[in-house]
Amino acid sequence: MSDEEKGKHIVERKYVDDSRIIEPEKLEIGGIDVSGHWGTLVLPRTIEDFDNSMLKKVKSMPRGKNIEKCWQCGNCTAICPVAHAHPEFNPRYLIHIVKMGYSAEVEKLKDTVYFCSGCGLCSSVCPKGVDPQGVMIAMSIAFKSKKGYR
Amino acid sequence: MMYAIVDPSIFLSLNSIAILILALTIFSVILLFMRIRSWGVEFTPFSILTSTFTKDRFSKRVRILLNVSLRDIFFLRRAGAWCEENFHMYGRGVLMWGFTGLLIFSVIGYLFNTIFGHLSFFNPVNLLIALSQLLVFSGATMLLFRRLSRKNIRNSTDIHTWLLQLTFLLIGLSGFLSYILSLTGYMNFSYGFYIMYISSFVFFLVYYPFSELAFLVWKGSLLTTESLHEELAK
Amino acid sequence: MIEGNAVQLGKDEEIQLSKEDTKLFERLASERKAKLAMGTTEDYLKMLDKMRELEKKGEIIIHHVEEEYKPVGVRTLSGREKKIPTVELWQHKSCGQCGHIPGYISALYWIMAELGIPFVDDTNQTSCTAWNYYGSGASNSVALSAVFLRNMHVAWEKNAYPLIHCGTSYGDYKECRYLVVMNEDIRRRVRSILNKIGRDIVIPEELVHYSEWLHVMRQRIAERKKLDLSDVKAAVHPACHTYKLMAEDYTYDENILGGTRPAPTSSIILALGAKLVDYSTWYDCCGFGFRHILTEREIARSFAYFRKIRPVVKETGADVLVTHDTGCVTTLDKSQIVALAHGYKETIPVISDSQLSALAMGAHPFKVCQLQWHLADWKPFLEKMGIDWQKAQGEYKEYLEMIKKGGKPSFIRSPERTLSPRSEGMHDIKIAG
Amino acid sequence: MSSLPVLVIGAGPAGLRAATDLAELNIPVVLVERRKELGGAPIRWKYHSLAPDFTPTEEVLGPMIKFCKNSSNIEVIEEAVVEGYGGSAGDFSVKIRKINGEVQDRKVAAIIVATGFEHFDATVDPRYSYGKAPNVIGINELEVMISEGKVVGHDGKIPKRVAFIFCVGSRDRSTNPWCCTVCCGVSIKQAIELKQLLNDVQIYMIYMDIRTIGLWEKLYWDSMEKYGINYIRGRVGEVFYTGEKLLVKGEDTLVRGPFEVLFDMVVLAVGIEPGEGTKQVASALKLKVNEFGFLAPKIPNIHFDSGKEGIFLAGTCVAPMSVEESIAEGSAAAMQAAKLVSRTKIIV
Repeated sequence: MSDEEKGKHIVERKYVDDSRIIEPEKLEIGGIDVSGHWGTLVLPRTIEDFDNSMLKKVKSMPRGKNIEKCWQCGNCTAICPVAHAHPEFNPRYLIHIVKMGYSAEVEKLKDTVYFCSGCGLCSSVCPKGVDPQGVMIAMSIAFKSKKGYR
Repeated sequence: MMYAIVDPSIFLSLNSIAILILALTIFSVILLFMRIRSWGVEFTPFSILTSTFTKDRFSKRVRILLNVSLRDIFFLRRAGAWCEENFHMYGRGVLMWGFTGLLIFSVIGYLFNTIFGHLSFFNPVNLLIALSQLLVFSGATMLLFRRLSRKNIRNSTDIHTWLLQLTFLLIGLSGFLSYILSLTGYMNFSYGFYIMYISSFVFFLVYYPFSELAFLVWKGSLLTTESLHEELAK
Repeated sequence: MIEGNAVQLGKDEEIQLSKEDTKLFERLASERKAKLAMGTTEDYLKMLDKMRELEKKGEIIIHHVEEEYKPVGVRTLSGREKKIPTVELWQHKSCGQCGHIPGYISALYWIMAELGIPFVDDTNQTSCTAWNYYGSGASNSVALSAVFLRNMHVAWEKNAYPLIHCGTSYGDYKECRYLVVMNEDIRRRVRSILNKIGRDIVIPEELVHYSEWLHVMRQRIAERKKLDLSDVKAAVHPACHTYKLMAEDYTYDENILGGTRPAPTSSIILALGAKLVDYSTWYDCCGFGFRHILTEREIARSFAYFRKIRPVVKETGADVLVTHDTGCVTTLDKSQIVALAHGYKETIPVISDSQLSALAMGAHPFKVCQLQWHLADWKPFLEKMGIDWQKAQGEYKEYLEMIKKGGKPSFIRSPERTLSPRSEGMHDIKIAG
Repeated sequence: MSSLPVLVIGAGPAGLRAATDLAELNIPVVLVERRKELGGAPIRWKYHSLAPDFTPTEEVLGPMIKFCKNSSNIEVIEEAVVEGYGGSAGDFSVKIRKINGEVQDRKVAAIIVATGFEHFDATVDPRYSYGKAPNVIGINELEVMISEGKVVGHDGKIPKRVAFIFCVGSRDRSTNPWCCTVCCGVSIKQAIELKQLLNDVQIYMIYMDIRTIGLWEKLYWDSMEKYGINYIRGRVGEVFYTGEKLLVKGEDTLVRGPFEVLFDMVVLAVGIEPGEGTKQVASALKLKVNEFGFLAPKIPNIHFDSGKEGIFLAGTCVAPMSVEESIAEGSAAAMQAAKLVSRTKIIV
């Protein structure tokens, strides 16, 4: 079932992430067909764990080692020319979710890391020497890594 | 004679250079492959070949691939679109165009040379090679100038970035100078720069799998493959 | 905060309490204060004072918890003592109760009959109309208050003390009482409505939820216990509308979970000798009270399962989830089914505290507690309590057959009342004018 | 030397410094301490080391304590409180009552009040389950554990995942509205020590703002860069004991998402409150108290000036502050007292 079709009976559908709705094509309870919205479930959005496996992977990359210095000031996003055009690409946020290990959020946003044009402005303004540009490289490799993160 | 003429063909014929470069290119491709594999990722730039050369809708695949790579990369739609200054974007563009030209025309030049004998200096192929070298030189200069002129960017630059850009600069500069000097008759200087040109190119081939360029090649091919799949899905 | 026995409420206000009360007051108030950041205890106590003032002026009648109702004192969150009447109760039923979980009310009546407590099961009761809470649109305050006072007046003229079964009615009435007492305009408009049906403003001194009644009766119920519950692990879901609307007025007890959770229901489980378990989402709604039960069933159902059922089962491994409101039992029970069909494994029977007490006292699981209405699997739970459900099911089938053949169904009847209805308050339900 | 002594109330960092300085100026001192031991909060709660440089507490307070005990200019009265006073600057008479009931009247020239603070009692705030759930401890308790070199849970297990919750009992309208200034730095210092002690522990700092003022900032940077300590911006709504672990319910405001994560240990950065001693001395000396319960200086920017001639204030009884600031304030108050003593001598 496509994402738009899922949970279309929920009145406030637009506030619910696609990934949180489970609505199988066919659902039966004791011989009674409850497919569609009768059988829809909406998963909670609570963060339940800090998974640091992704962070380890990023840190093992040559230019990703500085990720731990980040204190979330937002200078990188402020100056990033891509972020101004594409709000879904936010280097500060990517660094945070990888650092904390919010796996669902990483899963949702991991492809945005390829928006990075590699201009290096972020690294030039970072007050803590995180080298966000390098971290973005490390992340884009880590996200595709087979041993890393699923 | 005031200067000892060092004709490289004395110890290195054109053919042997070509063989050396070809061998090194293959070597460097293997290095690139190993380097990318060392990151632990599944995707390599060679995956682009496997996803293009399948029987299913082959011609459409090739068409999309050409379209995407030309538009997104060669004409800078994606590769340069979000550089915050035009200077930076064109620096990258000029370098890329020059380098691509250099590769293509060098191969053509070599083939012409082998088929038709030695080409004159004013042969259009040689001119195009020289122009490409000039472009590589200017592109690298632009990029280096940008990096050097701004203190914060200068301070946060990795040694590998310096090295890579410097290599490009050397390739462009030495190649172009070698050509100009041979026109004006300073053959020994020309030969000197020619050796420099070849050596820096050799260095480049061995070095680039370990530089940032490997990532750019990887990311570029990854994005191209993804756009290919996207277009196909439509 | 404390100067001797006086508790400072506002800038120039203080109330006198005994030393012990003062201590408890301060502790609870500070706990509450930290929980809600800005407590409303002050306003609540002011309202009670104002109520007595209005009575003195003759503006309203207060339905006092007289000695004849044999009251028992409990402590509310505000630290104040609340009188819970134990006999002669006017049963204020809940709208969804009879339709969804009839066992909840029949079990309560059965317990009262067993204990010899007279009660009035009046047909002359209206819905409190606070259903609107679930639609995110409480009806207008005058109408809500009028319905509240109308029901209270009926109880008063029957000379029985109202015992509210429904959490929503209970919460709504507490809020309406606050409005009627504190706002002269509402009072005036409500009175004109009530006068049209020949009634007047009668405000009960205490609004009492049936779970509070079970709380004070827990020792007497435990004495009558016929089953051993020591193997049973029970978790409690307190109903939001009972303890979050006018939170100051609900019962808390220092000896029950350190006074940090509402005391009723937890207390009855402890009194019956079962193991009480606590879980992390104890404060969360069952999923019913969101307006989603009306408009967003998918979300209500998911919330009930993922925020309540799953944590309870995973964290505690409880045998039963006990609660004290119609909506909660219904939602928690019925919402498990879809999740089970999806392949989730966690499931737990959900019953009301009255059903649990009645079962422990030896009530019939089907004739009285009507467990056949419950969807989640209650068989393992009954087995753990030592009830032979197969035998009981057989008996129930026979009973049904008997009725089908024209036999007489059995009813739960109230023991004889000792109080007679108020003569001066008798009105015909005729709309005057 | 015939001048009257100076009375110093409280033998914490500020009081000890004031007494030491005065004694070194050859001014006699009466040092009154409510407890049995000298040293105040750092000794009472067995602080292992002091922020920002991990200086052992002993190194900072040891010399002062030793000096005060041995100096012939200082008379130490332990387990005693000041109950009342009369007279005026230069010629006060004070009543000192010992715990055993013994009362002595003394003449003093000046009074320095350095009665210090208490840690916030987290049982007041039920959100954090302090006192109810095991393994929920205050920074003061953790400090003791670190001093003993053994950080374990109630069951003797070494914690694997520890949360520090900042601003407990501070910057919060329902408890204490002020900022305690030092808890951020102290918590971070402890987190680093914990990391050094238990190598593979994961530490999460749940904060609303990090206020590592001045040079303490280094602690904050080091904790991230050298020790990999994680920072979550947000507040905690509830700590729930599952019978095994502590479920911390909070929000990460940077991702705008609620989290419910299990921890082995929760450390509350309990704030600074004006202690019992401060309350007692305020009523005994009839000092002005500000809206927060701290002693109010005449001008908020000049801490030592109590507004009463001859009575000087120093340390955390005036406002929350670090040990280094307390020591400086002790010196400052001593200087004021010395000025007064020398002036009265000339007049006499």
